[in-house]
Amino acid sequence: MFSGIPLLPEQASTLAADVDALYLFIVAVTAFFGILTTIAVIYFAAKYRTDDPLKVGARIHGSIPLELAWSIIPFLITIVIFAWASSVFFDLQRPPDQTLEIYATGKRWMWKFQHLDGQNEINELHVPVGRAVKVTFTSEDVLHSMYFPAFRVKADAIPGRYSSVWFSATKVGEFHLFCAEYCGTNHSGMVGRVVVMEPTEYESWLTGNVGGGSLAQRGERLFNDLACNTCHLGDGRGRGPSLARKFGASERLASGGTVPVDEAYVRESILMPQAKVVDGYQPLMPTFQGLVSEENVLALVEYVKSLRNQDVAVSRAGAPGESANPPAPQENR
Amino acid sequence: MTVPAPRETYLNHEHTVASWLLTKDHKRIGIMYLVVVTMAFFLGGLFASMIRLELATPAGDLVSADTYNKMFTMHGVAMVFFVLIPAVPAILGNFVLPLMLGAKDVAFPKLNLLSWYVFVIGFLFTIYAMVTGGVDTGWTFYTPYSSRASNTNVMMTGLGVFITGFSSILTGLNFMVTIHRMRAPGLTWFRLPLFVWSLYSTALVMVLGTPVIAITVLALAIERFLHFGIFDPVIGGDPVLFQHMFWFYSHPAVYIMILPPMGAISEVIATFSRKSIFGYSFVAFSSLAIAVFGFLVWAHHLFVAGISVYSALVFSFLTYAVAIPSAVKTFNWAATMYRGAIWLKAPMIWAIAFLGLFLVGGLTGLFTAALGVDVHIHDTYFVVAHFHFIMVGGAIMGYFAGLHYWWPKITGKMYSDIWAKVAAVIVFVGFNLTFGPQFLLGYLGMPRRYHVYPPEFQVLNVLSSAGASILAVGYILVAIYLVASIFYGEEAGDNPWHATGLEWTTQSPPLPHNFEVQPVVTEEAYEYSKREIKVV
Amino acid sequence: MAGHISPKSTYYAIFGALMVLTAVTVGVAFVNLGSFNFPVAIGIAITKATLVILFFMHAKYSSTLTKMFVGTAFFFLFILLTLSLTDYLSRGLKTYPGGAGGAGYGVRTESSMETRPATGGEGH
Amino acid sequence: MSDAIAAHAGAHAAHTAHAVHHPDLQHHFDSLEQQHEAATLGMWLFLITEVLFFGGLFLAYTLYRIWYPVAWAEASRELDIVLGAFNTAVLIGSSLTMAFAVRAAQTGKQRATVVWILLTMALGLVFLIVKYFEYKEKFEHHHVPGPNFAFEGPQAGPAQIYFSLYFLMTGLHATHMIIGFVIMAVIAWMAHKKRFTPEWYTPVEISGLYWHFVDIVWIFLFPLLYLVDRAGHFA
Repeated sequence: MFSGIPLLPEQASTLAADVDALYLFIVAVTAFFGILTTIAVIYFAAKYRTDDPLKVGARIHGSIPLELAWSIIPFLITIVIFAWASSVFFDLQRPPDQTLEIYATGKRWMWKFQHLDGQNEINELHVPVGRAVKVTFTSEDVLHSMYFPAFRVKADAIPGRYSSVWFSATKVGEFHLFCAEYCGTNHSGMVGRVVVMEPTEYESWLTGNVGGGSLAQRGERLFNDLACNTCHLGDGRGRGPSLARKFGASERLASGGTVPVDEAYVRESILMPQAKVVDGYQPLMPTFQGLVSEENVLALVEYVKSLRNQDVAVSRAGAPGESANPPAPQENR
Repeated sequence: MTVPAPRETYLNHEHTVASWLLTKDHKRIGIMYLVVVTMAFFLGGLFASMIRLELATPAGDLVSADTYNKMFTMHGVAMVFFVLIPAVPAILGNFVLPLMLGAKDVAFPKLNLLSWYVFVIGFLFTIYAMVTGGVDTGWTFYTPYSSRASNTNVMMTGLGVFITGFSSILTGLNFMVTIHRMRAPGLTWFRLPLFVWSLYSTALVMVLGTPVIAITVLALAIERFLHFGIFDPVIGGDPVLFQHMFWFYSHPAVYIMILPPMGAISEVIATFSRKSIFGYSFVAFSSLAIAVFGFLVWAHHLFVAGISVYSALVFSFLTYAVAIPSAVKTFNWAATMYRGAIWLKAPMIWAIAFLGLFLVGGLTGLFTAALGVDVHIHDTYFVVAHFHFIMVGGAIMGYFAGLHYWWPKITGKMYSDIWAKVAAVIVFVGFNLTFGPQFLLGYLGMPRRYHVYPPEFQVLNVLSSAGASILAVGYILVAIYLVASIFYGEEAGDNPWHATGLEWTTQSPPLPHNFEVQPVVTEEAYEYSKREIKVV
Repeated sequence: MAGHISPKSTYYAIFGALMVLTAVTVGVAFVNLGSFNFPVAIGIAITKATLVILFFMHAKYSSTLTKMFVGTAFFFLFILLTLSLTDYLSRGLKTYPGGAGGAGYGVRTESSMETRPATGGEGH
Repeated sequence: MSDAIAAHAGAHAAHTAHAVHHPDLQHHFDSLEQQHEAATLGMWLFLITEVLFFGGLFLAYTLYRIWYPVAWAEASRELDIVLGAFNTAVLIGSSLTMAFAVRAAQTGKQRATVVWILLTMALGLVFLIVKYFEYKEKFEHHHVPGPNFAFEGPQAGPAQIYFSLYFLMTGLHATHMIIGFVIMAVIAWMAHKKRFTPEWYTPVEISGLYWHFVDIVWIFLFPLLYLVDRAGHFA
């Protein structure tokens, strides 16, 4: 019965083995000190045991060298653990330059994933094996936490902010997806699976599940439906700044200073447009807070992102869907 | 021959209910805390049993998801705020601190009584919140769930915690002034028993930390009730700020829970090894160091909560720094036993059990402080197991060691030594079986606060639930023989353990005003080797 | 019973200093010092508080222990503020080539931080 | 503190003070000296907790001020700087009268003690009345956070955080003022009954510590809330 219990969860990402190696190192260190101390206590208790309550112990008050030794040696060992653990942490936090981008939103009690090509999934995520995947996500209501035990990654989903996890799966198969931050009644039901597929299968899965164009195209439709395109003209002569070639660059602000144009800034500009107005423009844009869901914000963000390599964009009002744009890049950076 | 008149003690010099409820005697107040805390302990234990029963099967078949969420929340609230924090300081500390100092009472006896009433009022608020629908936010009250989403009694529970906080503050304040100003002649700082040092450190944390949780919970209550927005992301607030403020208290609160039991363990180990504590000043200062460093590490609860990676590095490093004083204490306890004359009475057995469990709890802290590993184990059963080893394996075992040690002083009666040892072994075994498997569960990836879970985790969960039932038997056994000792126990005598320390120089149970004559201290603590011990 | 009795003149002098400092802090608030308005206002407030603690509250004549307690309070307040700000002030910093979106990246922190010092030159 | 006061209330009046068997000496203390030291130390410790109590709000304040300088500037301008400065002066004045009250108690001038405490209370009352009118104005302008909150312009969200902090901080401060007012009333009554002597005036002294602390909190709140960006740097 017990032989069936694994001691480590499945290792299914490039970093899982690193985390496990560190884990086993700490197991070894703590086991050594734990067993050493336990043996000492049991040995002393047995050896110096007496039933005579009037006997007294030896007159020992302490030893400075010993105190120093068992302060400094454990400290040095913890420094080793700290350094190693921090390096693993940085690997977990720092995605490689080329990642497959996926967006997600958490809401009670489901995870909704959006692929760049327009596929949507709920509580299920299909990814190719052997490729770095970065999931960028936020929450629509309360705190959640996206957790893939097999990949050893986890990050809280926080309303109002973007978080991300990245991993590169090494094994084809199905693995758990959990919500790790308590979020109310059905917290333990906010689970799903990540399906890791061979690249070819993944491609066919992608083509078999296309619905309504790519994420960037959906963003473009929204861009037009919300009449963003009436001001954000492609040539920069509109009432709002052109969005072409903006993403990834930095923007001068009317209040002085600059801001890097990233997911967070685009999101903020949609929901709190007057927070950081671009230099040379009037604060005319209305807020879209409450009008656009987090998923649609992500679509708009992806659309703005897709414009980064274009010379002229976004001037064809009234042409939703039938895009002359090159397909949105699937890979980010 | 005439029957000698019974001695006057703090227990028998007055008998009315009012003489208890209006008492200013620190000893009676300690007993009154004992009563309330024991009630809270069995209440929290009841919730824990429900949780473990539910988790015996992967499906959510015993209680509904909402009920389960309320169970673990109320288990946490009852245990943290009404058992772990007051257990050793308010019960044992109140009782023995003035005795150890050779004082007639604490510095502010009326304030001490007020603290108890404040504590009880806070407890009643919380009980009221529990019986009128309960609360389901988790004891951590994270926003925005607690401020916006939950439709349970968050306000009432928050108020209960807020009020109880003041009890803690006032107790801490009282202890600090008492230790500064009420020491017997000759009782210098470095002659103080280590329990006093640990109480002083605890009091420092209570005084400095508790107001921050008070304002945090107050802000939460106002945000929920009046729709103010301080943590509300909709208007630009930061939910993580709540976590910062919450843990600024709640992490040091762990040291409120564990420092006093550590002090009690120092007393027990020194007494039953018949030796000075090894490295007295290191143990004493490690208490202070833990109290101070404990304030610098709170954000290690937030490593995956969206704090900056640089901040995470700083807090991880500081967390390792706070691990050292705890390690120093443990090594010193072990070294104290070397070449001692070890008398294995029940309190010593509890203390050795404490050492074993605290060791595991402390060492597994190295995993959770390691950034790379914490990302994986954060909010899983690994963390649950870790802090139960500290809080139950450490704090509660230390509390029991201290309670068994001072029980004859408190009641004047001796409990059954053999049953106490049996209970210690049962609790030790049951505890390991309950929480040992949870480390494995956590590393395998089972998140905490899950009502239903994937079936592959069932075997370990069943083991854990089985352990919990053994644990429950152990605790009930303790309650039985301790209560029985009050009625049937032998007279304990003034100094049944042949211990040093001023509390053992007065009678058992002590006089209403503690000492017949003002004691004067002329030697260091735990001078067994020098001392002609009074044989009773 | 012991206890320092200050002459009335001391109290009047401290009161005068506090009133002057109040006037100064109001006055200086209307002078554009860029990012320095906040530190200056806080500096004056700390000075005023120190005067009250030392003279009105007799901390100057109190035991070392009392002085240590006062120091402790402000030390831990300092810890609360600064260690929390290690998070908030470094959240926006780019930490990896992947750019925004890693754990610890705040939506609002960065740009507002950058705005603040940068505006220094061109206040309206 | 309440201990000392209550203990005193229980004891009979002390016309003939004597250091050894002073009626105000509680049984568990050896001397009035020890009792006095314990009481003042206790009060200082209580004030430490108060520092950290307000400290949590200062943290929130600092964070959001860094994040939202413009909202802070705009929202702060809604406050009346004249009233704020006036109240600051009033409160500093009450600290002065409180210091004189303690001094009068130290030197055994019972009547002067009463007068100075009554003056302190009067100034405290003036402060609270001004505060009331400030709050009233905020209610009328819908600047109280919650469903009815209204604020012109794009900074409405962060401005609501500002006003949440404004009401929390000043509300807690005012609560402390009211508690202080009640304490002062008790102390004035005790002084009127000639309960204090140069040997024993602990309640006056520790109530004074509390009152000065409340003053200090305001000394910080005034620049933090009223003087954010009067120079028009951000807007």
